[in-house]
Amino acid sequence: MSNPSQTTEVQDFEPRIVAFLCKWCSSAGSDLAGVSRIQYSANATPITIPCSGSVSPMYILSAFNKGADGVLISGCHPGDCHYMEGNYLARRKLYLVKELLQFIGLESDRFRMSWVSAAEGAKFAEVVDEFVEDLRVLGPQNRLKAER
Amino acid sequence: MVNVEEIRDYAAGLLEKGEVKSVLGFRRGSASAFAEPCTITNVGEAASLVWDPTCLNNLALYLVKDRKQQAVSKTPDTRPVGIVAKGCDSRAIGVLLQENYFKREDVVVIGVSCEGTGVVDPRKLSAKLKGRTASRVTFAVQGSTSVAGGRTPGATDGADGINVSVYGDETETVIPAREVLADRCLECRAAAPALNDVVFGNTVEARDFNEPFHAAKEAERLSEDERWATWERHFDRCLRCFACRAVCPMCYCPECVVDSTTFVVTLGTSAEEKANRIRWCERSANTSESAVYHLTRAIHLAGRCIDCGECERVCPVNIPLRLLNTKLEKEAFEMFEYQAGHDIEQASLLSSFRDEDPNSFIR
Amino acid sequence: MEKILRQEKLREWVDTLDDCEVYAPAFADSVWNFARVEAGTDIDLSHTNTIGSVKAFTFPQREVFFRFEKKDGVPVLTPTLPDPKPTVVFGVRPCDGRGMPRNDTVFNKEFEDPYYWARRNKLTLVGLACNQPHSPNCFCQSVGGSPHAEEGLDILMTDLGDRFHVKGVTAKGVEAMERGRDAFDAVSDADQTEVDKVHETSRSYPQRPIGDLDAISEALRESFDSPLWADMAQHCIGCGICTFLCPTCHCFDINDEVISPTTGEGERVRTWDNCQFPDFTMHTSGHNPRGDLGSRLRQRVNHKFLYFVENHKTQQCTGCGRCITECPVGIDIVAVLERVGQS
Amino acid sequence: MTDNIYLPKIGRIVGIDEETQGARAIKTFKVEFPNDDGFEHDCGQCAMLSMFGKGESMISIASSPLVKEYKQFSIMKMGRVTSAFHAAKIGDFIGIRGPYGNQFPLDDWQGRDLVFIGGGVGLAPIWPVIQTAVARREEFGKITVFYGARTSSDIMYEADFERLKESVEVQLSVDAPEEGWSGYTGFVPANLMDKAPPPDNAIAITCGPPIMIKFVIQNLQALGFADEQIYTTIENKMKCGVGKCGRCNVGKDYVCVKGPVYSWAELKRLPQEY
Repeated sequence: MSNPSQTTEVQDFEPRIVAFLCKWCSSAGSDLAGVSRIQYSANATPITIPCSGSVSPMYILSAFNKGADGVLISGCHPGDCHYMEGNYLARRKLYLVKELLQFIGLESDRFRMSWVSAAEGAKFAEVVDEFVEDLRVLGPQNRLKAER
Repeated sequence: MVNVEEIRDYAAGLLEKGEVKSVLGFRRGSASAFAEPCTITNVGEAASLVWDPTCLNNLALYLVKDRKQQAVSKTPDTRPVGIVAKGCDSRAIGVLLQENYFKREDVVVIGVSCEGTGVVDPRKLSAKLKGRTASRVTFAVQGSTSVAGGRTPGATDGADGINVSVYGDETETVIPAREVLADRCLECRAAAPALNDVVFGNTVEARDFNEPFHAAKEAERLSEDERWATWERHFDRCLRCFACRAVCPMCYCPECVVDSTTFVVTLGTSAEEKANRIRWCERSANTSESAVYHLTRAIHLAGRCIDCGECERVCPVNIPLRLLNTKLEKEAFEMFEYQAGHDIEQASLLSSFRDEDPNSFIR
Repeated sequence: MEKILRQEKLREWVDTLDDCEVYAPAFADSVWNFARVEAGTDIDLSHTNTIGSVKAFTFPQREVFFRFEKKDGVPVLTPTLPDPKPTVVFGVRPCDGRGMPRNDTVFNKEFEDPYYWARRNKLTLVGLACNQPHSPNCFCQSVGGSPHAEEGLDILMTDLGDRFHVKGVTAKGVEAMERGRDAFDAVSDADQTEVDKVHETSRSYPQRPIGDLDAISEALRESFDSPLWADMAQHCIGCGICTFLCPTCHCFDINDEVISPTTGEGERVRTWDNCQFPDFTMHTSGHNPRGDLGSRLRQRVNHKFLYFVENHKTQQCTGCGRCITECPVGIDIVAVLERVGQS
Repeated sequence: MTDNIYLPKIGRIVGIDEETQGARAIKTFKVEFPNDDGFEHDCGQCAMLSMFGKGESMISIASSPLVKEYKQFSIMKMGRVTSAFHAAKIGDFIGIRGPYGNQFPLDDWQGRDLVFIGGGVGLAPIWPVIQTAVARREEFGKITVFYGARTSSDIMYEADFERLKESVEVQLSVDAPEEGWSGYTGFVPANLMDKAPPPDNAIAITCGPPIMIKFVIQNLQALGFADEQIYTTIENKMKCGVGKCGRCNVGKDYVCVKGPVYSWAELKRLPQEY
């Protein structure tokens, strides 16, 4: 079948990012970036989640399976979790996910985590922009993408 | 060295005194020189128990199975179960206790120390025998390589290697243990079961094989592209027979999140529940779907895998699945000072954290 | 047609099949499996038996039946019938060869399966006789086969050390031999004597006995409700190894794989399925006619030694022994039959 | 090139009737073949219906073989595919392949009394037989139709029943009667015993929930029906519909090919695997 990301010329390549954003911080941070008229890449599809600790590794694997070029998970800074410790649990769990993905040879730049508070609209924009630039260099993600 | 007669006597004693309803152990199989699991329920059957380097299975799986049967039985038999357990198997029991799958008093752990050796990897043995098939595999005992000549008290199992005979030629060849032991045994840090009600055999501290996590560390050394080339090949040839999951004592979920073959449906399950169930990966055995399956399984076992190596042993196409698990256990150990199955009181790896957990990977 | 092929001429013959995809056993990741033979490489026929059976050439693990999409609100279906190049598989053991006509029966009986036949019609099987059993679990002779059975094969090769005896069994096989005719020599009387002797010797090795197959079928019929099944399946873990490796197990599942929920694009896909999985027979209501491992083991054994016999007058087992050797917990179909027979 | 047995024909839903509501709702769908590639079927046969993207489900063809313009299916909401059907609207497209399975041997029953006993959605598989028997009314003796539902509002094909009463005896029952219910109150097997149709020269055809079938057969035997005089249908999980995928077998029989219609005499010889 035709695979859009494979047939696209690399220079036209627009990375697709799935961004899981904590509703208490990063989601608001991304909104702030928007209302502050900060210019940043529109490549991220945001999915608001209750807490970075609620991210199942399956979400990440599923996003890659469905063709995401990069997956971003963004939560509250350590100490700021609305549920006290969700982001600490996320940090440990997602560290292991990151290690596992690297271990099987997925390009390490494709999975990223950030702490972005509701006030850090500019940081959110930076995180996304940097991610997009790094993914542009890597090109389309084909390793875990479904072959349908 | 382990005297199998003592195991038999102990098992018979448990059954005779009615302390257990059954004993899980190993017996000679009909199919090959390798032992097979057995469940004995009367004293007379205890004589069929064996202990040798072909006792590969992690029998803790059948404790889980027993628990599941009890859950659906109208008249569950809740008496304890005796189980012959190697070091790794006892750690599996430890994790199940930690997770409250059953209680300590539900199980009588008949510990068996692998001493200075372990169990055989059938593929390594087969390669070593150049296609011939082993008819008999025993521990070579230090100071007494001949089994027929009787065993020397105080001797250690396996330090001299593994005795192997092949079909059609009953002369025994001693193969150095290092060459035929399963990888997990070469990397084993606790060959004697720490969790036990009784232990047969000695604890051997100096096991001169591989460092812990050796194979995972080797695999890490490859470049990113080499790693992917390797794992792509592995995922690609996966048959999705689910033997790795079926054989794992930690994969006890009644319903596995990644596939439909175990979807639990009762007469009360609504049409909506059935219709709306997420298919995280498809049933097709291709690289992408098998990757989702294996990676999900690996993550679900993080901090729970006690490295019995069963997943890797049973894989018919020899995918080194153990690497995924030991990689994560290596991280757990190095970054979080966590060892699965070592402390049944500790909080699980993923339900705990420390302030000093790695943070530098986060932007 | 019978010929002699010197070991060093094997490649010369294979090279004449240049418009075909050639497969042969290869040892990779510590297992023998069929792999594509790249042009100009040698074939290693020193294998025992491949871990996967030859069935995957006609019944792949994943077969897309058709693609579906919506155009102007109307579903449009595009069938994806395979159109493979002619495919020649070397090193097929006679047990796998005998599996093929059994699968032909299944995919041909009331309704012809076009996906299976699109692949099957392009397939040539080059067998290799077993000069000795490669596993103590071999039992081809106990189920009506032999280490040099020709059934299902297009060509049978017999290893005579420095050379092969090569026999064209079917027209397709003879044609493949004709193409490489320059590589072959005539069969001398001495060659014939030797091949006969090798075959005779190969039959003389002890194999796992089953006994009277009719009596086994009868015993299975009588044992349907026997408590033996639960007992024999006591340690079964319910994985798919036995059936997925089997040369004659053909059960499958059909699912829709959605590519885009927004456009309604997707594929209808056949994948291997397995009578040992709990959901295999489970009704949507949750009711399961074979809800326990004992009844599933019974189904596997009965299918091969009772139902298939009743429907097609032959066993659906060719004695390759894979299900025995690879079972993680020692479930042994020959021992199962023995116990049922004795009960 | 042979026909592709896995490639469905396209059907269009032209009518939807809500038969019953609740957790196990039943809807009846009328399906036409917009490409004029429809097929003929016999009484008792099934078809594999698709909702593309959801999958396939084997459903009894509930319309009479004499009706050529459309096929009718009564579908209970049970899982992924059937829920998709229940969410469908008139004009929606489905996939349909078939017909599959055997048929009720109606021709063998000429001159005999016919007793139909249905419960719930189990009326659907025997409905085409009833319709055909009525259309060929003079070929048969007395025809009686027993049918039971939970409440009067759960009675399927209600309008058709009114017409049916003109030519055959109809015995309706409900488990939970409302005010004004004039039929029998109680379960179908009890109603059957109450009316006690004579077994002489009669054939009984039953379909419904497994527990109902079990008691209906017990009661038919008590009334003197021989095993050869009792017919029912069985169901098992199916995927291919063409005797290959290996899951619907009862003993040596693949129900999708050899079934779903069995006489009790035949069924007794098969193992209990359904």
